Amino acid sequence: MNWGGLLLVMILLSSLVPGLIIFALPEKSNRPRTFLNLGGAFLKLLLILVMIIGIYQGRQFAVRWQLLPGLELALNSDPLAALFSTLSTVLWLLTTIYAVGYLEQSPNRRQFFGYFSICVTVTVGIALAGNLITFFLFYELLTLTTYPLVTHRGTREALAAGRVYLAYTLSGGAVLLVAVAWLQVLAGPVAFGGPPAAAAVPATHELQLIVIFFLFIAGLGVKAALVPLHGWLPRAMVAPAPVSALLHAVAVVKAGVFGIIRIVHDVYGVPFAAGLNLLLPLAILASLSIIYGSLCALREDDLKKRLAYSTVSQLSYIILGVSVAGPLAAMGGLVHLVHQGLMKITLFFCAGNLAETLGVHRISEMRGIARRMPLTMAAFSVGALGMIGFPPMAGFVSKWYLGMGALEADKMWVVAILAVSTVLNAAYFLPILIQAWFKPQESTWSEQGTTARLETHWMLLVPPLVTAFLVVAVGLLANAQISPLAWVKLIIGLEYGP
Amino acid sequence: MTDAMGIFDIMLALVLPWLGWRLLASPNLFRAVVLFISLGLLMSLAWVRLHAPDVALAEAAIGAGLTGALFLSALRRLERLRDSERRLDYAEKREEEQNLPPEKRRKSKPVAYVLALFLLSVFLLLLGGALLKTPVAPGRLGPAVAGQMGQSGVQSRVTAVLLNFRGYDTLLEVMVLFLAALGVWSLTRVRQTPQEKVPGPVLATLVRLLVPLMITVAGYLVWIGSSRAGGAFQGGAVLAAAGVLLLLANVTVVRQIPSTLLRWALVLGPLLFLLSAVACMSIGGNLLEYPRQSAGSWILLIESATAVSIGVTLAALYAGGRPHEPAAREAIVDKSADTKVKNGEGA
Amino acid sequence: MPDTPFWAVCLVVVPLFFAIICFVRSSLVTFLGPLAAWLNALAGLGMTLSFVHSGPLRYAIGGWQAPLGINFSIDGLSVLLVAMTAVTGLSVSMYAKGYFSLRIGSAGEINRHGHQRAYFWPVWLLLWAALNGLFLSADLFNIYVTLEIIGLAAVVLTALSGKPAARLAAMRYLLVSLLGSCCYLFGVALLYRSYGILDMTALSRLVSPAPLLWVSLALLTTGLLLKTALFPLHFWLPPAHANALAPVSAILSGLVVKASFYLILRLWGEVFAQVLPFAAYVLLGVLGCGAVLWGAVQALLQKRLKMLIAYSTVAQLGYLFIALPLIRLDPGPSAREAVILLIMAHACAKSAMFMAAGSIFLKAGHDRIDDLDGIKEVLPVSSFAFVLAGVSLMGFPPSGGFLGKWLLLGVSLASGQWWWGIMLVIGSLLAAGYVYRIACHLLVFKASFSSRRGSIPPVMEWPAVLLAVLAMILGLLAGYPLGLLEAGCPVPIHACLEVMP
Amino acid sequence: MSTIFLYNFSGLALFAIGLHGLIRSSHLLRKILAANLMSSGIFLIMIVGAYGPDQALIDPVPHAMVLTGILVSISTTAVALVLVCLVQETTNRALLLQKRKREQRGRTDA
Amino acid sequence: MAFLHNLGTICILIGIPFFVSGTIGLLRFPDIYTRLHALTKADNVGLGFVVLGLALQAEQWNTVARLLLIWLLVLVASSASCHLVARAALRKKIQPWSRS
Repeated sequence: MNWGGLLLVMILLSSLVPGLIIFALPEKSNRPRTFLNLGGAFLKLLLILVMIIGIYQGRQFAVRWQLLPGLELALNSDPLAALFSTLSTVLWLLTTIYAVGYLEQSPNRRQFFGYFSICVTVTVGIALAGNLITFFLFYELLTLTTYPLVTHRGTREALAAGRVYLAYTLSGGAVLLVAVAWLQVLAGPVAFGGPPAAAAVPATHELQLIVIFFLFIAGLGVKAALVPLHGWLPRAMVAPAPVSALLHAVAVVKAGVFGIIRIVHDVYGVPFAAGLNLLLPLAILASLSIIYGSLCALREDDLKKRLAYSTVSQLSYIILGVSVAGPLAAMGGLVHLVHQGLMKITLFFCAGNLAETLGVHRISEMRGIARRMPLTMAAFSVGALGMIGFPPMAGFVSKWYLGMGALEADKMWVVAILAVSTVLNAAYFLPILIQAWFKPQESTWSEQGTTARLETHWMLLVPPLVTAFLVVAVGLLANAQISPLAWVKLIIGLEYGP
Repeated sequence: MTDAMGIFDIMLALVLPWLGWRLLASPNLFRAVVLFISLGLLMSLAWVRLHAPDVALAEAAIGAGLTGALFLSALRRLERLRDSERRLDYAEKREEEQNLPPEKRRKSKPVAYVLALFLLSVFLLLLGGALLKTPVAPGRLGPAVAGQMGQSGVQSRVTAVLLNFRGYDTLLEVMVLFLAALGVWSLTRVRQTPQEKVPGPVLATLVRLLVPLMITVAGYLVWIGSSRAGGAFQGGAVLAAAGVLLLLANVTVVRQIPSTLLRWALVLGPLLFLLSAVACMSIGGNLLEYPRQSAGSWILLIESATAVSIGVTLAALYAGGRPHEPAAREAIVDKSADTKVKNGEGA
Repeated sequence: MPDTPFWAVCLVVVPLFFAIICFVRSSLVTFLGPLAAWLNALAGLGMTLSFVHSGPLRYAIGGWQAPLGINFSIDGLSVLLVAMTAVTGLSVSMYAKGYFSLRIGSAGEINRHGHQRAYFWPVWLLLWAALNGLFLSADLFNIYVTLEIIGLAAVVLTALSGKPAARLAAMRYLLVSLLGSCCYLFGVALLYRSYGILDMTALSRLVSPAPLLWVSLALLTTGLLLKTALFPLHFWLPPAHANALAPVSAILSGLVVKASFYLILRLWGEVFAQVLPFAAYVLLGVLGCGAVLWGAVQALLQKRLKMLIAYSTVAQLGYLFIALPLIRLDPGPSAREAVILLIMAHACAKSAMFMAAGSIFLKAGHDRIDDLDGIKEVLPVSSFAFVLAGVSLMGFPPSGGFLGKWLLLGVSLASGQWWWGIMLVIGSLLAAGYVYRIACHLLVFKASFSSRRGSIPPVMEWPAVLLAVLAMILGLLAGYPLGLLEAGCPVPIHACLEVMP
Repeated sequence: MSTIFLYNFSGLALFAIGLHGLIRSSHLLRKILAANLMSSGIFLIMIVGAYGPDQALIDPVPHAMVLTGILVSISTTAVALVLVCLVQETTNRALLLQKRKREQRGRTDA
Repeated sequence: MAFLHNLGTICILIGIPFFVSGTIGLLRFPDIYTRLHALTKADNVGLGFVVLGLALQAEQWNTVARLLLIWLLVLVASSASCHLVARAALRKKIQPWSRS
């Protein structure tokens, strides 16, 4: 258990222990609970920073735990893991603040915050997983811990949504289990760091490897909300706002995409996957879900459902970027992983604000809302414009690199897909902004006790503003030394060589 | 002379299954039980023919006698329950009268039944053929037992196997009997026979005459067990028969036996067997490894204690429930243990 | 440090002795019973530790060597199962102590539950001794007598609850157990007739394909399948396990059903492994698949909580039978290890589930699944234990159930017969279905929950949690117990065999 | 010696009749009778297996097993008979056959 | 010695018809009381003869003593049980058979 290993375990424990303590505390003890949550978040952020510095200096942290002779759990800190764990830790901090504000008087908070922190532990566990079996372990635990959050409200639709969520994720998990076991039979224990394991399998098993690849895609596609398997995402919007913000914008869906990236980069390796021409069908599937997601978003009047469908399409940008076998496109995809997280969480925060303070759920009720809540709508607009891909925002950077990558790999149809989807994005985001800013107020909103000074509780307002600021900052300082883009360049450098 | 025995064998081998079939096919339950008792007696005849005197004794006393007595007392209880008014709901009784098919009318023969019958007969043919073809293993454990008889401390080979070579089986066997007594006591209380049911003069004298004789015969059986046919089980069975006679004659002294004494009598055999097994270990040896020279006396001690316990247990099983505890606490426990249980109550 | 034989003898003698004392001194039963449980667990622990040092051995009872006398063959498999029985038995005993003191607590109940307690402890200790005896013994007829004690004790415990449904279930259980014992005895008789040996290890050397062998094996296996309640012969299990008292159902589902499966594992895995055709294993595997499907479907339809858990036992047993062909297929030890893991994980998880269900039944006054919303507020610890145990039953990672399933999946895919693995995966999906059917009621929040007065004592809630956590930890620390298994390959018979002509 | 062999088949027949009776008969008491028949059949086959023309050749182990078996069967029978009376007393019918009709009517017990 | 042996066989042969008549009586007689009558009387006498015959054929004296004990016990048992069965029949109010 060297120092590095201890660091990784500490990162996991920094949110697991508070979660367990929260379960032990009685329901009424709000103050210690909030303190525990925030303290855990800051501690984790600190440890992640230490890890990032360590990776910069080129040190490798790893820890192993042997279950059985042929089977061991491993955590190691490679750049891709650092990227995803930083993203989820930062956003977890902000979402905790938001959640504390959001669930002010509501009952059953002990269970919420307990499962909330365990869920983040599992997400960071997915990020740091060192081999396929550890990844699978945390992936399955994610299903377990997110179910109580989805059905937190206990209403009929919440339970129904929970059942649908379970049906999708459990069967996805089962398919993934078969794939992992089958690969382990062919290629022995699959570790992420070293040379891609699947490539080492003798050529006779070519067909089996292809089938395993698509089993992986099916298993991970459920959580990555690829088109045929995305049904649970819009229905899960019935969960409280912080849940849909962190989980359905960052943790759960990203876990699926992160898994696909791991499979393509570390298990199969891009050259080998391209060799078996696996990446083309993946790209087609991704583009299909980009277009389909955007089309559904157009039709949707409920704000959160529209955002959910836009998540479905945005996620597939990442998969598209990875499946275009060029370094630039992969860079675009990976960096979109971070940018999309930031933008989408801003939008969900704002949607939560509108629902919480004014009881506004439908877009048709949002006419002239900007006058009533200028700051929230400002953050919303920044996020929305970022999604569309306006220059200064983060979205532009990732789309820019995706386009350049597609050109570099001379896949013109990918560029066309990007263009069409940008138009579609504009088509479903701009009307909201126009209505909010320029149209007079028509429907009456139920004022739910807001404070005089600010438009809503400060804890609900600060997080979206911070994330909006981050969206802009990341966009402007794209090629600065510490920006996510620079970090992604480091990752791609490892994958594709100098 | 031997062919006369051959004819007898053939007849007996045919009568047994025929009696078994008649027993199960007979419409009247009482007749079935009587046939069962006669089957038990014929079975002990078969054991005698097969040179198994120990088993013949046990079969006659326990297989036919006591099991038959148990069935008869259960039958009487079932008859009494059917006409007694203590029923869950009256509708149920009426419904039973109308469509209760007389015992022997079977329900229509579903396909499953015919299929099961066919499978069963194929299996039995196969088994019969296999039995015919394969010879019995030469000697089996017989010579091994004969070889070790010197150190077993007894002359009779069956008793040697039962209490020395495979003593652990018998220890567990005695535990099974103890468990059966526990089970019966945990389920019901002994029937509250009216006090005034005075036994007739003939039964009273019979009991006064026979019981002491039975006790001596039981002692003799246990004693002779070390050299010839007999032993703890057979002795215990005779004791049990004496107990059943006493229960039948409703002798007041039996009613007054304090429950603690009864419990100690029940437990005497298993406890002593267990303690002696552990004692063997304390004097350096494996579990149940009697010191070679005094093995005979160890076995006799265990046999007599076990015989007493088996006798009391089997009589208690015939009594069919735990005795009335004179102590106040137990009285409360008894009173309601049998009252109808509220459905929602039992967890 | 006393050696393994001493502990082995303690494991059988101590519970028997205390059962007798509990029966005679029934007023002291509240103290003697738990004391006996602790001593038993201690003996189990001592046995495991000394086994780690001294390794497998054969203990001749009465000093007579194998073919003539009865031997204890103490190897890895039996030690692990004895340890499982010790742990599960101890926690169920603690739960029973709390259960009866709670039910007797309210004065009105002094009589019926006082009576139940007075007879629960001696019969349970006899059952425990018989379980230990069965796991240790290597003699087929001796195993018949222990099986008989287990069957009879289980029936008496089932009928103890006094409800009409429980008595009817006990009656049916007794008839099935009678039939099973007769078939088993007939098999043993035929084996003795054709090989003249009762000791399993010696038998495995002598056995050669013969018509009478197939018949006796068929009888032996039918008897054991009846007692293990494999799919077509499972009709008696759900009513018996559901209507019994809470601690009794935990014992029945967790331990009693395992005893006869252990025997099948011994006979099919070791003694007759060379002789049996692979088709026989496939037959058991197919019946196992049937059990998994039928049990899961029935569990999904049940209205009552304890019936659902009982049907889940039927399904989980199907897993164990699916593993049999895999043991035959798999050259290495991993399939055997997987079965042991599944047995131990299921014992812990199922007992925890039944104990939690018992507490829920007492608190809610009923066990209708649909009206359990909001019990989380009233019984947080028990509902947590229930859900955690459910996770292990579903075979979710870090749990022992997952690791067993993972190993079996690996073996089935490696051997090319992938359908067994797929069946396991479908089974665990169905298991997730019926566990979540309850979990969604246990996890949901509802302000008011109409519950009975009187709080559930901690001694009733914490054993369930401990067992559920143990089922999870079994996955993480699987290396240690399974290490024991390797040390304990069956010990070859030494010189004594020569005495046979 | 051949006539002794006949007892094998009468044991087998008893086992078969017992098995058929146990499964087919509807009254519980008759099922228990059938169970006793089955075990007698098995004991018969065991003792025939142990038969030897004179004292030295007889194998005592099956005799010990049968003695144990007889005691096991009487203890199981005793518990079974008590249970039959209880089943008759509380659920008012000794026929398992009728139970299924009762269940179809969906009488739920707690 | 052979004379005793033959005498014994003769006695046994004398005893057998009594058993046969007892069984015929059991089958032919109309009601319970007459059947009990036939059964107990005939069998006891038959038993006496058979036991006598066996005693004559027996070698040691203790076998003879045991045979006598068996005879006594069977006598006592059969007569007592005959009485009990008859009394039980009377309690069940079974009317004895009459000519009409």
